[in-house]
Amino acid sequence: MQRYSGFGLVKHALSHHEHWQKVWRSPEPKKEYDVIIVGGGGHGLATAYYLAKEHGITNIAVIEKGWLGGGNTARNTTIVRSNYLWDESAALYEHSMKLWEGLSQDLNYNVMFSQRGVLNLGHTLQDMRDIQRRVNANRLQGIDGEVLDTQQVQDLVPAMDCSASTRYPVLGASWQPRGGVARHDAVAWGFARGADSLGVDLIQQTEVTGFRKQDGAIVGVETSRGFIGAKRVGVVTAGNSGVMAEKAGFRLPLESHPLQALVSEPLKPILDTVVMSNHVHGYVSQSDKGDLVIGAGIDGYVGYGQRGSYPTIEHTVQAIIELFPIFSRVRMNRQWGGIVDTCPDACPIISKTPVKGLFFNCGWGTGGFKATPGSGNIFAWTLAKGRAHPLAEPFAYDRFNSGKLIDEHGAAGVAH
Amino acid sequence: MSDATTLDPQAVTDADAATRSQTSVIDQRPALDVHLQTARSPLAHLFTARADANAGVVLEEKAFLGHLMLRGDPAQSGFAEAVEVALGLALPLTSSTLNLNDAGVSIQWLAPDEWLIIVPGEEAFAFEQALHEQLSGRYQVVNVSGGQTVVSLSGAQARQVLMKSTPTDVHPRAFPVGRGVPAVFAKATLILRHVSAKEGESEFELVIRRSFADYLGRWLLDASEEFGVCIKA
Amino acid sequence: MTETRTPSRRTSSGGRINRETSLNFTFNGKRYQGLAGDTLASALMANGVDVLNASFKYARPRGLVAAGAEEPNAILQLGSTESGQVPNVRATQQALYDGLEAHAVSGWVKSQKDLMSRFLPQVGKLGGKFMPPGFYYKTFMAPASLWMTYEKYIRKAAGLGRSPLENDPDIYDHLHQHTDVLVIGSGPAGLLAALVAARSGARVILCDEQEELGGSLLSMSGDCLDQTLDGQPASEWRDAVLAELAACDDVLLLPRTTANGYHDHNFVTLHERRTEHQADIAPVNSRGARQARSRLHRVRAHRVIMATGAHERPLVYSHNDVPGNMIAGAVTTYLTRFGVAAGDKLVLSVNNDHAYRAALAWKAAGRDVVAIADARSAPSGALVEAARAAGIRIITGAAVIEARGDRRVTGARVAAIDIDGFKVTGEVEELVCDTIASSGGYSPVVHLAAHTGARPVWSDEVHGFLPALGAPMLKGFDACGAANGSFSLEDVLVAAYASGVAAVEACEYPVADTIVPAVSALVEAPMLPLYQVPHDKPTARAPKQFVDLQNDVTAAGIELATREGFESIEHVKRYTAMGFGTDQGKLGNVNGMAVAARCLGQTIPDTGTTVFRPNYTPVTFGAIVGRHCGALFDPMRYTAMQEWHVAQGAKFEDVGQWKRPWYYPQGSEDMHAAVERECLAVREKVGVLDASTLGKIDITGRDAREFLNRIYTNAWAKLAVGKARYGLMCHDDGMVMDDGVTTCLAEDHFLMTTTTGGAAAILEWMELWHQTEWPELDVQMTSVTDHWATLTVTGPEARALVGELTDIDLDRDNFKFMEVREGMIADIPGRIFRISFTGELSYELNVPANYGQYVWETLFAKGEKYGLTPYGTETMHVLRAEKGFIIVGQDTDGSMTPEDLGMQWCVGYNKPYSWIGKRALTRPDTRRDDRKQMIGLIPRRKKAGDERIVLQEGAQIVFDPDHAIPMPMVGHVTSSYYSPTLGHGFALAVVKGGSARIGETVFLPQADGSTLEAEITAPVFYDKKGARQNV
Amino acid sequence: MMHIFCPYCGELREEEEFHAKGQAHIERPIEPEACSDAEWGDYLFFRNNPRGIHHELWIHAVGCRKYFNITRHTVTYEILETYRMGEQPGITAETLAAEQLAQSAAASAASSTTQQTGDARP
Repeated sequence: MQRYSGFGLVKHALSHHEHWQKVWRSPEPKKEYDVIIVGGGGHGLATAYYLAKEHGITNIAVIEKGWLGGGNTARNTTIVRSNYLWDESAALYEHSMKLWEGLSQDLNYNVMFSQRGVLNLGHTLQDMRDIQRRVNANRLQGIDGEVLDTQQVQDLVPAMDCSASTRYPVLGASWQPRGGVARHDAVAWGFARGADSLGVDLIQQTEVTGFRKQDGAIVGVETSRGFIGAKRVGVVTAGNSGVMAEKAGFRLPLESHPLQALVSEPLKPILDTVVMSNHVHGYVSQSDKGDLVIGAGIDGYVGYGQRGSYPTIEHTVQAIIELFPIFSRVRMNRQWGGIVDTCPDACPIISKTPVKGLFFNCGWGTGGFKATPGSGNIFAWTLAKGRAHPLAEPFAYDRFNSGKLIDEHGAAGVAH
Repeated sequence: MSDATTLDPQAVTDADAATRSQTSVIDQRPALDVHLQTARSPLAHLFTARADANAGVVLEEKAFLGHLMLRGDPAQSGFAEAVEVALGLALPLTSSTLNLNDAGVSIQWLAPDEWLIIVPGEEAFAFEQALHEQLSGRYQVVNVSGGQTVVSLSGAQARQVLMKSTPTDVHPRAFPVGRGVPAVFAKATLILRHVSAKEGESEFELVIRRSFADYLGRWLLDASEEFGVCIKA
Repeated sequence: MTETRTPSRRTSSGGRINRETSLNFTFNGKRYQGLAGDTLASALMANGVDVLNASFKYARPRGLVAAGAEEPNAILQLGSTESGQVPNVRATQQALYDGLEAHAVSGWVKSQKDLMSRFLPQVGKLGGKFMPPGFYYKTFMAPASLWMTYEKYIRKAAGLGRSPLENDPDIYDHLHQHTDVLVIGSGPAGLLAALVAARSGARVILCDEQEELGGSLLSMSGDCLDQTLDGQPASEWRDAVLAELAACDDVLLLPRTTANGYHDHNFVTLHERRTEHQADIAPVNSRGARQARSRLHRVRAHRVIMATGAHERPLVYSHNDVPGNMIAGAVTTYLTRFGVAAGDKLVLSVNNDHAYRAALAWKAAGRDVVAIADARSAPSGALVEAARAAGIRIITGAAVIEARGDRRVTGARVAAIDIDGFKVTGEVEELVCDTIASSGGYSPVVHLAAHTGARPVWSDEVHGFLPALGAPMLKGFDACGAANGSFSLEDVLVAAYASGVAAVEACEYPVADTIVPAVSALVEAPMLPLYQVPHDKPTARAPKQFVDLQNDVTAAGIELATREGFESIEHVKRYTAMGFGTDQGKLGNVNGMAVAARCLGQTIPDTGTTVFRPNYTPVTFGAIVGRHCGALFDPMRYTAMQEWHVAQGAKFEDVGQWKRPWYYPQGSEDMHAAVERECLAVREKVGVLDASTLGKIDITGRDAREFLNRIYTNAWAKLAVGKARYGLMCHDDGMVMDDGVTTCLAEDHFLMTTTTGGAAAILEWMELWHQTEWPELDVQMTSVTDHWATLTVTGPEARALVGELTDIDLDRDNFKFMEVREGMIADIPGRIFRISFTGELSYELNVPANYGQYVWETLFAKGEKYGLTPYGTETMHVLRAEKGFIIVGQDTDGSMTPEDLGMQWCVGYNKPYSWIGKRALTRPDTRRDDRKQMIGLIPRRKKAGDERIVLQEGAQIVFDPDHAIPMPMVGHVTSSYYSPTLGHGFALAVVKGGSARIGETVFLPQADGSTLEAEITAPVFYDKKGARQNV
Repeated sequence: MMHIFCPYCGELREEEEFHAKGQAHIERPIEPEACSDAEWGDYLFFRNNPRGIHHELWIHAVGCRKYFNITRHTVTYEILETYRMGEQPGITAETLAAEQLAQSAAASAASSTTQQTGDARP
């Protein structure tokens, strides 16, 4: 792998950038792999990377029906945090957070992870109880966090209206300083480049159309380019997980919904942290390019159209203007939608399935981006060992039969 | 949810008609003098009289009317007839229609099994009793007079105010006199009815829930501001 | 005084400007004058202002390129006051008004001193040689700890304009529109389609983003090359059509209105700029009332006709970004519409006939056309002949390969080129000029048609993308004119007529007689596809050839991206940022795809398609919000007693949309003092709570009782008439969702109460079960939440006080606990429920809400001698917690079963019907012994003053406080208060296996590192036998 | 932003008047106690999640407050039909596939399958 550095960049500039290597190969698929990852988004690519790097399994293919990182990885609002309520999810996201903290150096690819802090605002007494509960839990889980009062919030975000005269005044917030944002495309590309350099075959524009089983165990996948054999298969297809499960012959407790987001035109720096409000329902940060990146709500119907309903956008913009009335004259540049696979308890499924050797990693709902490295890391472990990583154990899909849900709806609210 | 099929209403009716279901009905209107001295309408604090001869919008709260919710299955034999006898008005069976008369009585289709009846306030109990007397089988009559108020919206710009507020199509071709629907209105909901059109000028009635009255009243005043507002008190 | 400067660029005549009315404006603090009818762009051009910005990444000077929505460079900050600031205004779409103040937005220029001196001293000078695409991904990685510092400077350099720092003084609104036919674009296509629809009696909306309706007809030069319609000059035909449309009742004409988003099922958002052309801040209307600065029309259309025209593509050649490089059509528009020439000496570089108009108009304005470089070897056609006839030099088979100049074009390098071989074939000729106009063909404006996911389709005939008409996401959607690839006026009108007729027929109106106007002939020869012009050096070494001007994306950058393996066009776009600017790649996307296709050795359609998202052009948040902001952001729901609460100085708590009195401070009391006083008043004398917000549902029918049996966890079969009972509701997963008291008013008549927040959801929930699973049950439900005002009178003196108001016999034996009576209350008919949420003797008075405030006031008139005290939700919470009564949503969180709450007494295990939630209680996880269970906690007191310890709500509970982090948590505090009655703090909490641990000590680690201790108790702290409510 | 035909009001109304309520035709087991934990879990949580034709339960919340069913395409968002509680869909993935087969067999011109009744005109 060609290493990246400032020095290298200068060298290439002097030769008119004519000698940069390909960041990844475009290989022909082999007949068989030890592991096939279905889905070349951030999670799938991270899984392949960690399988190769940490488990020494390099005979791996990542099969992607479109282009790498083209699904939710390319469509989210890039927020990273780990201040979840329940031990199981907090441990999962904190595992991911720790990986984020060294990711650029590990990948030799700057994913622009900006630990500018994440505020979750409270607007009602119950919001504040929930915030206290979550921050108290986080501290005992070993996750950074504190509860801020209105004035402390105002000091962090001067642009926000923290006065008592708003419809739902800001009563306080939780504050996770280590949270922040990252450059979403770079995460996919960094993992792809890393995986490729370890020998992983990244096979784009190839659709998995079915799963071949023998005696209840997986033996490979049918694709638009023919059958490819595999000893183990990991499916990491986010919004399409339900469709993949159907092809494999079972159902999952998932629904795929539209989740929308929007950006303003680029502005000079005005917002230095990530601001999330469950109650008025909006969240916003400012990208390095200057756009306000704003997450909208989830639509109530199943939708694979990568678009949602307009009133959802309206409600979100109203929420942003309620919080930041000074943005009234700022313009919305673009809106888009992703397809999020949501579980009834707002937690993922990282699990074996009724088919031996076939594993699913899905159900991340609105929270997938921040989990990318952690999800890939523990799913790689799970695929390598053929059993759930300890952190993945609580996230088996049969929890929906036993009732052992990890209900993040209550406290995480806008679980982004 | 499930595919449970609707029961044959006729079968239900015959069995039900034998015994009348037992409900508690009370006259909820105090004596007239008490009413006059004590009642406070949901918009009394907001809709104080405002004169403007050139106003494009005219607002008036029609307070203290009798509001009755009627539920029942019109396929039950005698149901429609019973309602007509009790009210002196035909039960609208077509969706989103409103029947009204000069005696200040109206009945509006809200759902295949639900109607809004508005009557003069002091007559609410009489009508409620009449309905109970006439109806049998599966039905419900509930007095909700305290929970609702009516705002009359008229003036040359009335339709513009509605267009600012509701995604319901209020063009005369789509919303003629005699039509009424529940509607999304600003961030609340209400029941919108087109009650008359004289010399091309329409009067709409907005049936508003009490707790939303302040919000909707402020919304209406704000939406009307550019046209000039006259408030009849 | 205004600094005057002769506008040398202004032509002597022509255009749609008013030469009599001059308007003052400033740019970067310098004063200028323009004319009424100018855009800010045309006025700047007329004043010879060439450089409007420095580019985003490379800090290169940039000027006007286009005349419309596609302009990438002329993005300015407007506003003469702080609150009137408008960031990122496209000068080409901003009408000039008197007093307008504009500034460049370039961030780099201002901040480059910071960045340059620290990191990259040579970046600016070398024009970004060290900033290829992917630059950030490859650098700034070491040391890791410095990234946040690097980022600070990167952020400073980015961004266009700035947000205002003061609140917007303007208002915005929405209009909900419904129409038969929405026509977007008012050029010849839009006008004719609208006319056909209007004459047929359809409801029609015609909108156009420009200041005036007419589209391309506005840029007709008025000379012999203009085509006539039915023998009329185009402008006269336009005027006649518009006059006819304006006279129709059901036709709405909306100039200055952009269709920004096309959504499912023909829902379209139109953004109408109502006063932006007049001032920074909207002037008042003729009534002196405030009017909306802009308005968003939310249109539901039966048919949509997209007649949005086409955007001209520039050619991609070296230094094509130097001010003075423009697209040919813009040069024409500035001349014919605004009477401004972009310069004096023009070189035109084209691959089609249509663009020749620029040279002809230039010449007609008395300016010098140096040459036309036409990539075609043998151009022909009427316009070409006209140019020849005018003596203009035409260099065939050639193109401008490079512009000369720094802050303004000073010359053009022209050479013969071989398009297929992608090389320069002849000698390079240096031409002296100050303006280079180029045209690489026309891209239909298909954006709206792509918003619902119908991907545009490449046409080899049009050399552009066409809307995917017929796609399922485009039902009822049509396109005509240039937007659908028809470029000649004859074709446009024929297509527009057909679209109009199809729309009318779809709306089932009889089609009115309209004939397609006859058009005078004008023959144009076919274009020759050309996107990136070859240079005498290879792309990587040639001077920069810009594809996306706003984001500084070059052909070399795209080439590099493909070299690095970014082969999907989506990867190319994301890696280079092409098309991600505020112009969304209107000028550059097709050219960029062509460059990528060339590098990858494939065709444009093989390379991908181009996806567009709303908005077509950016829309202010204010317009999207409309009036849903400030005091109207969200409804505030009030009870009938609101005016009294406000008059008494109550503090309010938000509960859902309700404003509920939280506490009533007296004098300088803080909340704690007020709540202690209110609590003691209730325990010792009598208090009153406004409980009107509780949900109330009137339930009747012969099966009402059975229905309650199925919906509630507990049994209802034996509840006698006149009796009330507490009930608990679960989801079918066994988790508690709501609770309340339901009363049997008659054998088939119940009044249910729900939580304040749950009211609407519970009614919908019950309707769900009734409508879908149990339609056979004879039960009817109607909400009466707003109908009844509810006054909870509670405390030892409650009977005496209420007795003064009512004729109902309150005798303890005649009117027992958990019973209801009907009667008069302060002369108002109503009901009294003897139920208690405080543990004290309580009467809940229900009266019709119109009389609520009167009864409340009467209560106070009689209540003084009893020490009647109003109390709010905070006191209510303390009192109920002392009794161990839960609040759903505070003490439960969606993971608590009735058993977890210790409410087995409220579970009908033996009811015949398997009620909602029952089955789930026997799942393995809900049967666990170590589930979190509701218990009480009393803080351990170790010293004087510790009785004031109040555990924090949300505090986590552990068994072993010395355990290392992560420390196992076994529960948390859900409700916690100081009890003035008990004289110490107490709490409700959930603890794993807690009900078997009564008396044990648990620990609560605090944020400051200390640890509190508490004893687990039963969750009832006061009057454990419940004697007081039964007195 | 969908335009939805309410089969009870008999009219097309704006999506803002409706709420989606998940998959249609889920029957609560008649004897819950006889269900295994897996069967109960399946009833509670496991859902069809098709990329294509889906039968959904909606409520006309700001309107007649009736629950009803929609057959909708989850990619194009086309509403193929709406029908009342207790009724079965007339269009399913299977009928559409059969129709397509028949159409291609007959090699006839494609005709629209949309049957969202009512006139969309305002």
